[in-house]
Amino acid sequence: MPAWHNVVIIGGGGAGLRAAIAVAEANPKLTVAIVSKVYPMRSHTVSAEGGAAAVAGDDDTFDEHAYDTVSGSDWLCDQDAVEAFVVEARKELLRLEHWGCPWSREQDGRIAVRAFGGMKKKRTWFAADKTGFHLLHTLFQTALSYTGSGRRGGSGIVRYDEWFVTKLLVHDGRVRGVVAVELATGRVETIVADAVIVCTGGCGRVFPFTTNANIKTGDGMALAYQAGAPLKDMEFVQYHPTGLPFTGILITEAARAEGGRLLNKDGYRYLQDYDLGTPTDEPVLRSMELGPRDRLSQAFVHEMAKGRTAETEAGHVVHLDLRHLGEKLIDERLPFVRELCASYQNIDPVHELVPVRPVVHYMMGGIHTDINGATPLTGLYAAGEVACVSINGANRLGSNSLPELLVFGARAGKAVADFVATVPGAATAPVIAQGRDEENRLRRELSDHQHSDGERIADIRTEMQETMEAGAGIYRDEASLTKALDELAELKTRFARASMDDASRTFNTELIAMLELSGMLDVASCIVASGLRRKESRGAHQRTDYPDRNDERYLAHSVIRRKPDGDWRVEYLPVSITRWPPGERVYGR
Amino acid sequence: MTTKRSPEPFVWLLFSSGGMVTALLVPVLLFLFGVAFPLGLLPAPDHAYLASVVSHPITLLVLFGLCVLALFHWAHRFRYTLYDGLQLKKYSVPITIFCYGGAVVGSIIAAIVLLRAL
Amino acid sequence: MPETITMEVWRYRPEHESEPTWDAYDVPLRKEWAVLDGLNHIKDQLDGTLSYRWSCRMGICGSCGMTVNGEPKLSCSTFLTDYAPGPVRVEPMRNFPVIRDLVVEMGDFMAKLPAVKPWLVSDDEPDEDTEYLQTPVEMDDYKRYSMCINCMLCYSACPVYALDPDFIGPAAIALAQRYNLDSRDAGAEDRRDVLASAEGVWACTFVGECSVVCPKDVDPAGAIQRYKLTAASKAVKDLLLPRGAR
Amino acid sequence: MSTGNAVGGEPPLYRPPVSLTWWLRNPSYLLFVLRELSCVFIAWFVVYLLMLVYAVSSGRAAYQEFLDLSANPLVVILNVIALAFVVLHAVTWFGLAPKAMVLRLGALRVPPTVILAAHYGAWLVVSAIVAWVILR
Ligand SMILES: Cc1cc2nc3c(=O)[nH]c(=O)nc-3n(C[C@H](O)[C@H](O)[C@H](O)COP(=O)(O)OP(=O)(O)OC[C@H]3O[C@@H](n4cnc5c(N)ncnc54)[C@H](O)[C@@H]3O)c2cc1C
Ligand code: SF4
Ligand code: F3S
Ligand code: FES
Repeated sequence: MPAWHNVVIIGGGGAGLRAAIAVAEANPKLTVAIVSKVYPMRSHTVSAEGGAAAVAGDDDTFDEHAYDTVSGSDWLCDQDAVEAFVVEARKELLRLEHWGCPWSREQDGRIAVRAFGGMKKKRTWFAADKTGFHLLHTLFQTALSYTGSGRRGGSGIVRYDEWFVTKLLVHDGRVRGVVAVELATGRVETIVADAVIVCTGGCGRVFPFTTNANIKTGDGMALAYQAGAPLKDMEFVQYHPTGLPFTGILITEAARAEGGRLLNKDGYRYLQDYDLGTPTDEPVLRSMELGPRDRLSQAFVHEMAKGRTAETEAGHVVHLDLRHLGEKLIDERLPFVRELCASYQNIDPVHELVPVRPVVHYMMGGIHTDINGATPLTGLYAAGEVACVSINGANRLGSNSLPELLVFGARAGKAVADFVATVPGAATAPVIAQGRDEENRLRRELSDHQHSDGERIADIRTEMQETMEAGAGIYRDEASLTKALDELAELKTRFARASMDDASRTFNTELIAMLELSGMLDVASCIVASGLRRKESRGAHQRTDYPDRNDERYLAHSVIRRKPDGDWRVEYLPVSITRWPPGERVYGR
Repeated sequence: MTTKRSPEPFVWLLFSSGGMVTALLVPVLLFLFGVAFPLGLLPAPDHAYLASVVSHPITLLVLFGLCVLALFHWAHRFRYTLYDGLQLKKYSVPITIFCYGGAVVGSIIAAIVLLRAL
Repeated sequence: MPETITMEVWRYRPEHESEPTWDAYDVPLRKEWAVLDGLNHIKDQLDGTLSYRWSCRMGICGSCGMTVNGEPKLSCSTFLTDYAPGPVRVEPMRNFPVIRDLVVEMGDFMAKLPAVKPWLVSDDEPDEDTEYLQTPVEMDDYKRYSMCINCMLCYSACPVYALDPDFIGPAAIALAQRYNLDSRDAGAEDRRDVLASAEGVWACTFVGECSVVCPKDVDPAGAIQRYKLTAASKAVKDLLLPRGAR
Repeated sequence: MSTGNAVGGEPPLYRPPVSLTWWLRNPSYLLFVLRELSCVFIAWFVVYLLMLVYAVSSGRAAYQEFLDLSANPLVVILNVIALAFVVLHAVTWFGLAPKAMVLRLGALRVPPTVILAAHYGAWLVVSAIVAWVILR
């Protein structure tokens, strides 16, 4: 007997948990299931360090937060979404405070805020430099209270921990459930639902060098794409300017917000050469080290071309200098940075320079949704990094993502609660039949790959990652993108013949890696194909063959959709502009 | 609720106070009477003086407190040592009776001996 | 430094064998490599059948707990060079049933966690536009206990948990204390029945290893010990004060 | 929240056995067991103390008999071992005290080292008083 829930949420990260709570609050009678390939508190939201943006002080306004977001996005975001976002972000962060989130405080007990890149005011709320960790655990623990026996009662949130979703079930043009594998047993189960919310996070792992966790393989994007839902603005991949070499571990932007400086190998604050302002002792908002991530990462590439970066075993680096901040401030505000530097780089930022380089960090694009998280496919919703609403446009501002997943997670939850109240119950037999087909497909996949003369999954994955770095990195052009697209097509053919060692059902992580890679190849192709079509440079998408922004043709969202024959089609949708007409992005002036 | 009426907090308080009192008092006493005097490191006090000290009500009170608390400290710890070290938790009822019963009997004996000294 | 190091890995494949075995692999010894990097090398290049959990590889998601040379460790922040010239022995965390290879079953903790109500219980929530005030000093009371990443290393180090699987255990009690000591919380009474039960704090004999192995310096042993004091003084108060006066 | 995990014909979990000698596996477990065993020597001390009091209150001869008994090499050895355990108890007990106690002076938390030092101070003072009373 297949399982049934009113709402199935794929993903137990920040977005998924927030959405689940929103459904439970909106209508306690609904049953909500969270299906997640890792225990919810292991989700990648846990790694977010720096903070979450929302208007806090009296000197700040919603309009200013909105403007910083819009200009940061290079005018590609939807301004109606941004306007709703900035207002609700504050509510959501306060909500989280009421649920117990240990936000860092001022002496008088009010919530403290810090500066962040691209923001004109101090409005980034933080819990030391483990913001995502505290946010995720607060949400998870709060979600625990929404159960039959918990304080808040209701039908409750049911969890499928360590279940991997392999397919969205679509019948009659409507999403009706999912198929998932239970990792511990290998059992394949059809879970029927009235609506599905995808909250599976980003896809940084399609690149070789990323701050993203092992689980960030873009599964949800691939699931939606294969089900026929369009992906939006996939060409916009954010590089974070300061990752540790070798591991790619993130050194949060908060390190620069607290006054950290970027130096080239000669000890020179090179950002001043790239129209990002003039160096000052105290950090200046929207200037120099507090410029936006796309511009800082691009400056690194130029600096490297000039031969002014330092060379290490793990490639070229510049240096982040925190020494002048002093031990006390570092321990109070950046303890995790110190911990990470000590553990993974064997240095102490109190006394030494931290080597850093740009690293793939965040996906601006994702499943195309409206302002309530609804996709064009009936019954399918998305929220969090996997979705593209869009408030991030061509470049996300640091600390906008955590509030985004709260705001739009909550919105999607509410919208779904309304949706399932209105939809008619539909026949489940065809859905179950589809589920059975998928189960058979999975069994076939597992046995088809059981031979020893193919390539290893890991080798194909590595090649895909290198292809993406070479073809669709910080700078791209027609030739590099075309080449990447060809290589990806070839990798797909090779993948079909790849071999697996592990035939067992119990906790078969190789099977999961195989399913993830299959999705990543699709997601990677969408990134490259969308990039190839956008013949301009905007935000994180920098074409050396088209170095300028072209508002006439490309002030529009790209939307890529799978055609029934397996090929794809890229189209453009208008950007919603309410109050801020496109202008020049000015930093440091 | 059953848990609120469980005797565990009380035996734990006895155990803890016992732990503290014995940590403060026993090392010096045992050193003097168990090691230093017998080995002649220090001259043992003569009987008259010691008898006067021992028969003082305050001394007796202190010693009585020490004995009772030390015995309950033993009882509690020994019970858990049998549970964990020897994995005997399945016999918890007889063990509990033996340990705390022993402490009670010991305390009575202590009272008799000390009263005799008054 | 030698070029390679031998990793001896504990294997259990329930579909093929009823008893665990050991497999040995030679992996490159690099100064940046954590034990986890060694396992990834094995998985990707030598033997795709090895199963283990990992995700963030930055010591914050809590997935990768294992027993490395007998000690409970996060494998992503334990370096191979510290064990040179080897061999390094990697086993699953102790005190848990094993699903397969290095993957343990932690459903027991997940079932116990809600019992201690690890969420903020409040009588009067402020309106939606204001925050509770909480000074840094008040925050300091519970901050440490809020750092738990649920990695389970403390459970794998606690002999009491090994002997008495009903014991609620170090991390769950620390998380309960995280809320009990939060100035915004009013749920301490609700949590008391479970915490002050025989399977709660009273089962702990203060071995203290939980705090020694904790990678996030949570000090669950301290949390438990503090709660014993709280529970005991509450019990005395209950005894002395008549019901109505409480 | 409940979990959707159901049981079916699943492969068996491996349950590692707990050996009777688990406490030999690692030095800190051994230390723990030794610490717990100190209670036996505390119980012995109570017996020894009561023998002393009994002897003292029974007169000079009985006291002398007690002194002779206490000088018996076997008894001395027993007491030396007991002393070692009792000191182990005291040291571990004081070491753990700061964990259970959180003291505040205004906004400042009294650092654990200060609490620890205070305990050792008290130990010293109490021992000195006892020694003074007995040896005077
Ligand atoms: C190192 C780092 C630091 C960051 N710092 C900040 C910051 O300071 N401020 C900020 O605003 N943002 C920051 N970000 C970005 C932000 O953390 C992420 O965008 C955000 O956490 C994504 O949350 P999510 O809920 O969308 O997805 P995730 O938290 O990634 O959760 C995804 C969930 O989906 C599940 N899942 C995925 N695929 C499947 C499948 N096939 N089947 C079942 N379940 C599946 C996973 O198990 C997981 O539970 C940072 C990101 C990184 C990498
Ligand atoms: S208390 Fe420490 S060891 Fe235990 S689960 Fe939490 S972080 Fe891990
Ligand atoms: S190791 Fe176990 S016995 Fe108590 S102090 Fe820690 S929980
Ligand atoms: S992989 Fe996340 S803690 Fe080690």
